[in-house]
Amino acid sequence: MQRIGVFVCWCGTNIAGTVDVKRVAEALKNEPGVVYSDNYQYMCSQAGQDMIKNAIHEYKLTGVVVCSCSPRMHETTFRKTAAAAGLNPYMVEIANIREQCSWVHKDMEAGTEKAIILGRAAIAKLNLNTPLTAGETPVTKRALVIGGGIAGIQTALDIADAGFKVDIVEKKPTIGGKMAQLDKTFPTLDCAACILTPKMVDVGQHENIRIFSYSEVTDVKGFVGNFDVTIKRKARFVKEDVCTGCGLCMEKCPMKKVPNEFNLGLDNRTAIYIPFAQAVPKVATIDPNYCIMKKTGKCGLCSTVCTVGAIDYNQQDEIIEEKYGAIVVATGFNPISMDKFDEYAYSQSKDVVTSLEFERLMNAAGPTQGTLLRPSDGKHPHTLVFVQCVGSRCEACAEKGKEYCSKICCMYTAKHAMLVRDKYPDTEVYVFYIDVRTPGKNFDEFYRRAVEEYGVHYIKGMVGKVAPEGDKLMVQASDLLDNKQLHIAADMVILAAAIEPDESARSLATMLTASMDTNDFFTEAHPKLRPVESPTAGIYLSGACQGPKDIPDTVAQAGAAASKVIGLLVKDKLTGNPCVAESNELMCNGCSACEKVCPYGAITYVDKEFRMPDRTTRVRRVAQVNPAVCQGCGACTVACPSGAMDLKGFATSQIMAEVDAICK
Amino acid sequence: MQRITREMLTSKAISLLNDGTVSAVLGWREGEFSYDLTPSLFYTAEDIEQNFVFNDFCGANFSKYLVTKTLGIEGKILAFLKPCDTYSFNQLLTEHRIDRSKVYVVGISCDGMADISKIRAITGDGISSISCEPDGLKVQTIYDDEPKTVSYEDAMAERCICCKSKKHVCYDELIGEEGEENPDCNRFGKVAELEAMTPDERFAFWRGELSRCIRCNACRDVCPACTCEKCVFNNPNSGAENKAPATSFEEQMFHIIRAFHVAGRCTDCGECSRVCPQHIPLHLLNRKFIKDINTFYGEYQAGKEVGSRAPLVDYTTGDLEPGQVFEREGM
Amino acid sequence: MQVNEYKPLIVAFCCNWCSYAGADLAGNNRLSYPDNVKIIRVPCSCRVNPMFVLRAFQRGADGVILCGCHPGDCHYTSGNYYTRRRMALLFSMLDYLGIERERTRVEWCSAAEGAKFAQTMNEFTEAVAALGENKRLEDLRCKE
Amino acid sequence: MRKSLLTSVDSIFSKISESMALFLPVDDPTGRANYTRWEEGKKWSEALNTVKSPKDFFFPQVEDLMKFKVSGKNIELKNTAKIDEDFVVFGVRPCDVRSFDVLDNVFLSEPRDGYYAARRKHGIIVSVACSKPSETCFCHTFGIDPAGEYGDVTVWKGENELFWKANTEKGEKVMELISEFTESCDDNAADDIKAKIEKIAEKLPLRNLSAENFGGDKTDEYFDRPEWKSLSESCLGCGTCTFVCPTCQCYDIKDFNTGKDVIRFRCWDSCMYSEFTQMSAGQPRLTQLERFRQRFMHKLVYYPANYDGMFSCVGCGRCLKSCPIHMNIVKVMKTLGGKADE
Repeated sequence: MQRIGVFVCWCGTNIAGTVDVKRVAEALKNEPGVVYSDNYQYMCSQAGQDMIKNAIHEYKLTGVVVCSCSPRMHETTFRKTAAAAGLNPYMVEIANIREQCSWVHKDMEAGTEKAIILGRAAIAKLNLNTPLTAGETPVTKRALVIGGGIAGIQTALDIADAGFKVDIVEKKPTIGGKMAQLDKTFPTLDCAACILTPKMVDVGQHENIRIFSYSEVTDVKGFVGNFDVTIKRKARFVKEDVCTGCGLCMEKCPMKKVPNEFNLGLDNRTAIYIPFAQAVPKVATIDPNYCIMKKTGKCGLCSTVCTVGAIDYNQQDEIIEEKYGAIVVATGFNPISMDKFDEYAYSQSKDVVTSLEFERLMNAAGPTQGTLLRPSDGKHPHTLVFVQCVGSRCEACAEKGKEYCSKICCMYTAKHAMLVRDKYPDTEVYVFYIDVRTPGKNFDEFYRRAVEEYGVHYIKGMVGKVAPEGDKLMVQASDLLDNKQLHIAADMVILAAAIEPDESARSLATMLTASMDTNDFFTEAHPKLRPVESPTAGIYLSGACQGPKDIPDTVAQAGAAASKVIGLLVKDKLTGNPCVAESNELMCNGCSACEKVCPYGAITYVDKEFRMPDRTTRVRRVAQVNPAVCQGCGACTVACPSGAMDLKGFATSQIMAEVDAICK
Repeated sequence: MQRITREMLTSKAISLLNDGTVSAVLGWREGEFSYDLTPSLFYTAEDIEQNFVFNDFCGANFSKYLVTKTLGIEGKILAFLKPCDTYSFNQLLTEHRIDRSKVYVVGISCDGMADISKIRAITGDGISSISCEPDGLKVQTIYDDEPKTVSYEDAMAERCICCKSKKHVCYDELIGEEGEENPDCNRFGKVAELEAMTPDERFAFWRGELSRCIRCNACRDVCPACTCEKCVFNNPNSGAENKAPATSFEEQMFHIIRAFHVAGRCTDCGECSRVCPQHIPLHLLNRKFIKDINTFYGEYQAGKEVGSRAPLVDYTTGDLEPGQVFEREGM
Repeated sequence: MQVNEYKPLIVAFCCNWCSYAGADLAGNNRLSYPDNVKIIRVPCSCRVNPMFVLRAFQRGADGVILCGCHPGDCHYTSGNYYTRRRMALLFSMLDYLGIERERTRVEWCSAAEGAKFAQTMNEFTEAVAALGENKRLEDLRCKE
Repeated sequence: MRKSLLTSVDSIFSKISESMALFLPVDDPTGRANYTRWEEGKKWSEALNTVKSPKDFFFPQVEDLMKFKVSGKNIELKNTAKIDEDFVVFGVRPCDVRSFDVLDNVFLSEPRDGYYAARRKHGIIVSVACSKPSETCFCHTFGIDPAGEYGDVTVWKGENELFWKANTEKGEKVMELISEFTESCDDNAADDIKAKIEKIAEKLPLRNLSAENFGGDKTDEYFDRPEWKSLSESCLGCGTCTFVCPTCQCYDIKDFNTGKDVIRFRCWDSCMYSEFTQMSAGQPRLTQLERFRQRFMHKLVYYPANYDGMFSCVGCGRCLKSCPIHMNIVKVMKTLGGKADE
């Protein structure tokens, strides 16, 4: 039997104004287990807390019920008070007689009655409380960053600078991601490469960072602080530690007609290649789909010219297993496919390009060395039409595009328009938009410069159709403000394609048991308060894998994710929330229902030997909850048909006791 | 009448026993009368030859026995499973309750089983023997000089009349012809009838039915989905335990919770209703859940595929709201 | 209009993160609802076992309402999706047994929706009051 | 002996129920009979017997014994059982009447069960001879005559008439109550019916089942018999047999906290349950084999050992009809007893 102390708070007149606190304290004195009951003006004050502490000592209390404001307000306070007096902090229950009683009821009699009932329910629950202690688990002091774009780079650098080991897994041969493909960046118009490549070098040279490029995560087990990750390092047929990146092999490679993915297929590369000059690691990779040696067994030119002997045609995929304490997802985004947007003639004309392709066309390191030339005939374009929201904000056309706003298009289009007008004043530039969205520091100013200083024609309206006609693209559009139809003979049309999460994200999310929204963006633990954490403990989100973002936001979030990771890795041990699920193995059927509903992957199964009542032994499959991973939602407790699964702190018996007490 | 004969099964069982494929056979043992067969394990060919029976009264679902019977035995158990039994068997595999490698499943085609109480209602009490003849069941009672013929149609158990499938979803070997699924079985007809009643009528109907419950637990203990190590109704700490339906509330609670616990897992084998000594149509509770699941979340048949995700441990973001349950039905 | 003297007992299960906080907000804003509504705090609506709902009726509740985060906003990402299925089926079953469907309800209420919380409780109490005492799911032993 | 017209039976029921509660077998919509309180419109069932046995009248499935009222830190005790009115149970078959003797031995010997005793005192039993026994009947195995005189009043049902005979003082009172519907007749008036019953009983398939190889001194002979294994192997442990059995007398006493007070009640229990007689150290019978054996050893050996050789089975056949897997006392007796003959 518990020895319970009840403390009824007046909260000045907040409670005492509608609830006869003395009567409540008096009534609760007779409840089972109660040995002490009193009231006080402000229980949360120092004097109030001292009153609790003294009573704990004097009456040898095993539990405390505080009838006061919401537990969301002062539960922690009173738990600390109890702990300070030597009581287990989870032997405290709060009856919410302010927010859910005195403040919503006006009648003193009714309020007092209800307060007594709420107090009774808290006492009934507390009678079944048991002291809870949070479990501890050790932390592996190494982080894994999945994705080597600007998000992954920034996160890795920040973690590494704090003194922790970081591994980056990048599926491409080099880190750098989308930002490496960009020309200039808004709203400052500094060169993307100039600000990115030094960071790439930093990553490559950082003593705490390892880069697994051309690699993929294939399996993740474990939980926060203790992940076991399997990484596949795909064979690049070049010894990474031997290759000097001299590029001689690329010069000699006879297979020169491979679409260059770095330039989005706007030009070609060789079968052995380094994606771009500043690649990190600067190591060649053989594309086995095109390499003549790999396909026919006859060639071997690169091997012949390589002075250091780095070529290894027989290289195999390598599987490595590593332990990590935290995992950061930074898998980024891709523009959506334009296949379903045939009204813009993307597949019919080379001169209809996506914005990312346009970046490459404007880039000094791009296929045209930075001179804006039409892909179809290499001529200088005079009239350019930018179409905004291609596949973004498609409420009615969800099967075609995305319902969300891709966020970055308004600004990069302003940038493109401005750059074109700046470099080629003889051009006419039209931008068709639904809205121009410019929230961000210096964003609106930037957009206004495009309109006011650079004379870009911004037209509110959507492009209905683009039709190639001769060497022109006939653009049919509506001007909503002037309420008229426009027909523009353009030389180039640039589509601001919506962006979507990388296709690898979905399978990765499954491995990580991290949740995703319907668009395959990773879900944050809380949209406002925990924006860089996944609901799955130990998994953090960096960059556009969580939602569309520009570079400043990405870098900011990357740093935030890093700081969360550092906050985790700096701990030697993790202390969990003790209100976690617990499986009674004697009652568990091993049916997997709990495992299926657990959003955190906290439940695993083991085969365990049991001594049966009839003295035989039997091996049974039983569920085990990892208290370090469980967040205590209780979904499993209801899924479990036998009731083997229960939730500490919110046990079935406790909730039923509350129900009984309330319905008395 | 079953197209499968006793001899087909005994010869298969004996050959599998003799060649060591299996070490025991789960079959039906002869009873006092023609209809009171008992599920039983056979270990020898001799026992099978003497006591193994197969006729129109082999309704018992063997799947559940395999949970425990496979434990204390070396080698495999041969189980003769009717199509409906294989659904239960699969569901138990999904829930990791049976080690598949311990069972040799011989699927047997089924032409629908007879219900002795339906026969008794036709012939009267005092049945001394029943023989399964091609033109019907010949029932001899102590009150008649000549046997009465009851057609298979009239004798067929309710659950078999609206059999959902004659197709096995699992077997190592098949005896007899494989049948087809029967999507037009109208097994939800009675549920729909009840749904169409007014709440008062429904309440009166169920009060009449459930008030007969003697809480003998036969429905639970025969149910192949109820294989909990410890049932909540036996567990004093569960808050639901009781040994008797002390009040009408407890009658309701027992049956609601029982049906809820098997919701999405119930294969609709109908054993609960078969064994109820008070003939409470318990399957109508389970079928209500199955029907609702099909309507709300898309067709789902528990046991059809091993490893399928039961509807109650699954969700979609666009699921209907509890408040829409009645709007949607146009109720 | 004649106010119904009869005061139904309403048990409200509220999830800690949204609805309980919404109820707190109703309090902060002094938005009143009937005192016969008694709230039980659960970590997530998915903690509510159908047995709790039946238990409340057994012990004398006249109406039971579950409140959780809006679908998609669950603190535990998916808890309320399971609640939604479980309760849809349970409520449908209760209705099938002839128990008044107005006695049970699920309402999503965020931490910001104090007004909605109070309004929901007012409406629900009124709906249950109109039905009168719970007779079909009562346990006579628990009545005085 | 007195006789009445079959057509006047409802009037007789009406007359009885004017002065006391009358219970009799009534068909439910599924055609199964259960004891039901008679009221206008209820029809006496044609069925041989009820699903639930009439032991419910004297040893109810659930029975409140007392209440504790907790107020503050005081506990107040209240007796809730109120058994002070006579009632009539009509239509009890001879086997079921014998079952009351079985229960009397247990409940009326010291320590005497006051609740049971009070009900027995107030209950008046009208037995009806079995004109249409079922193949599952084997009452003769235990020396019961389906046409014999049992209970406070015995009734034989003819084609158009009922023949009544009071056997006790309580029975006389009932006969007096309905005298306006009955008329005196020859004491042999029902002999034809009795002979007919005897003739049909001879044809019963279980007619030759004998219990002579069982009895109080047979513990050693049967306890360790290997056949228990195969007999019990498919038992589901559901307890249906015990709950339909007219002689099973095991119960559990439990407390139910209503929130306002605590009700102490007793309810039937079943030796087939794994939780039966569970104690802090566990349960005495750990396997279903042991539990299964207990039930039949009790009926055929232990009970006779305690009560002068009387068996605690009356051959009503309910378990034969309701066992989900058709395992029953007949199969047990034949399997075990048959061997003892050899």
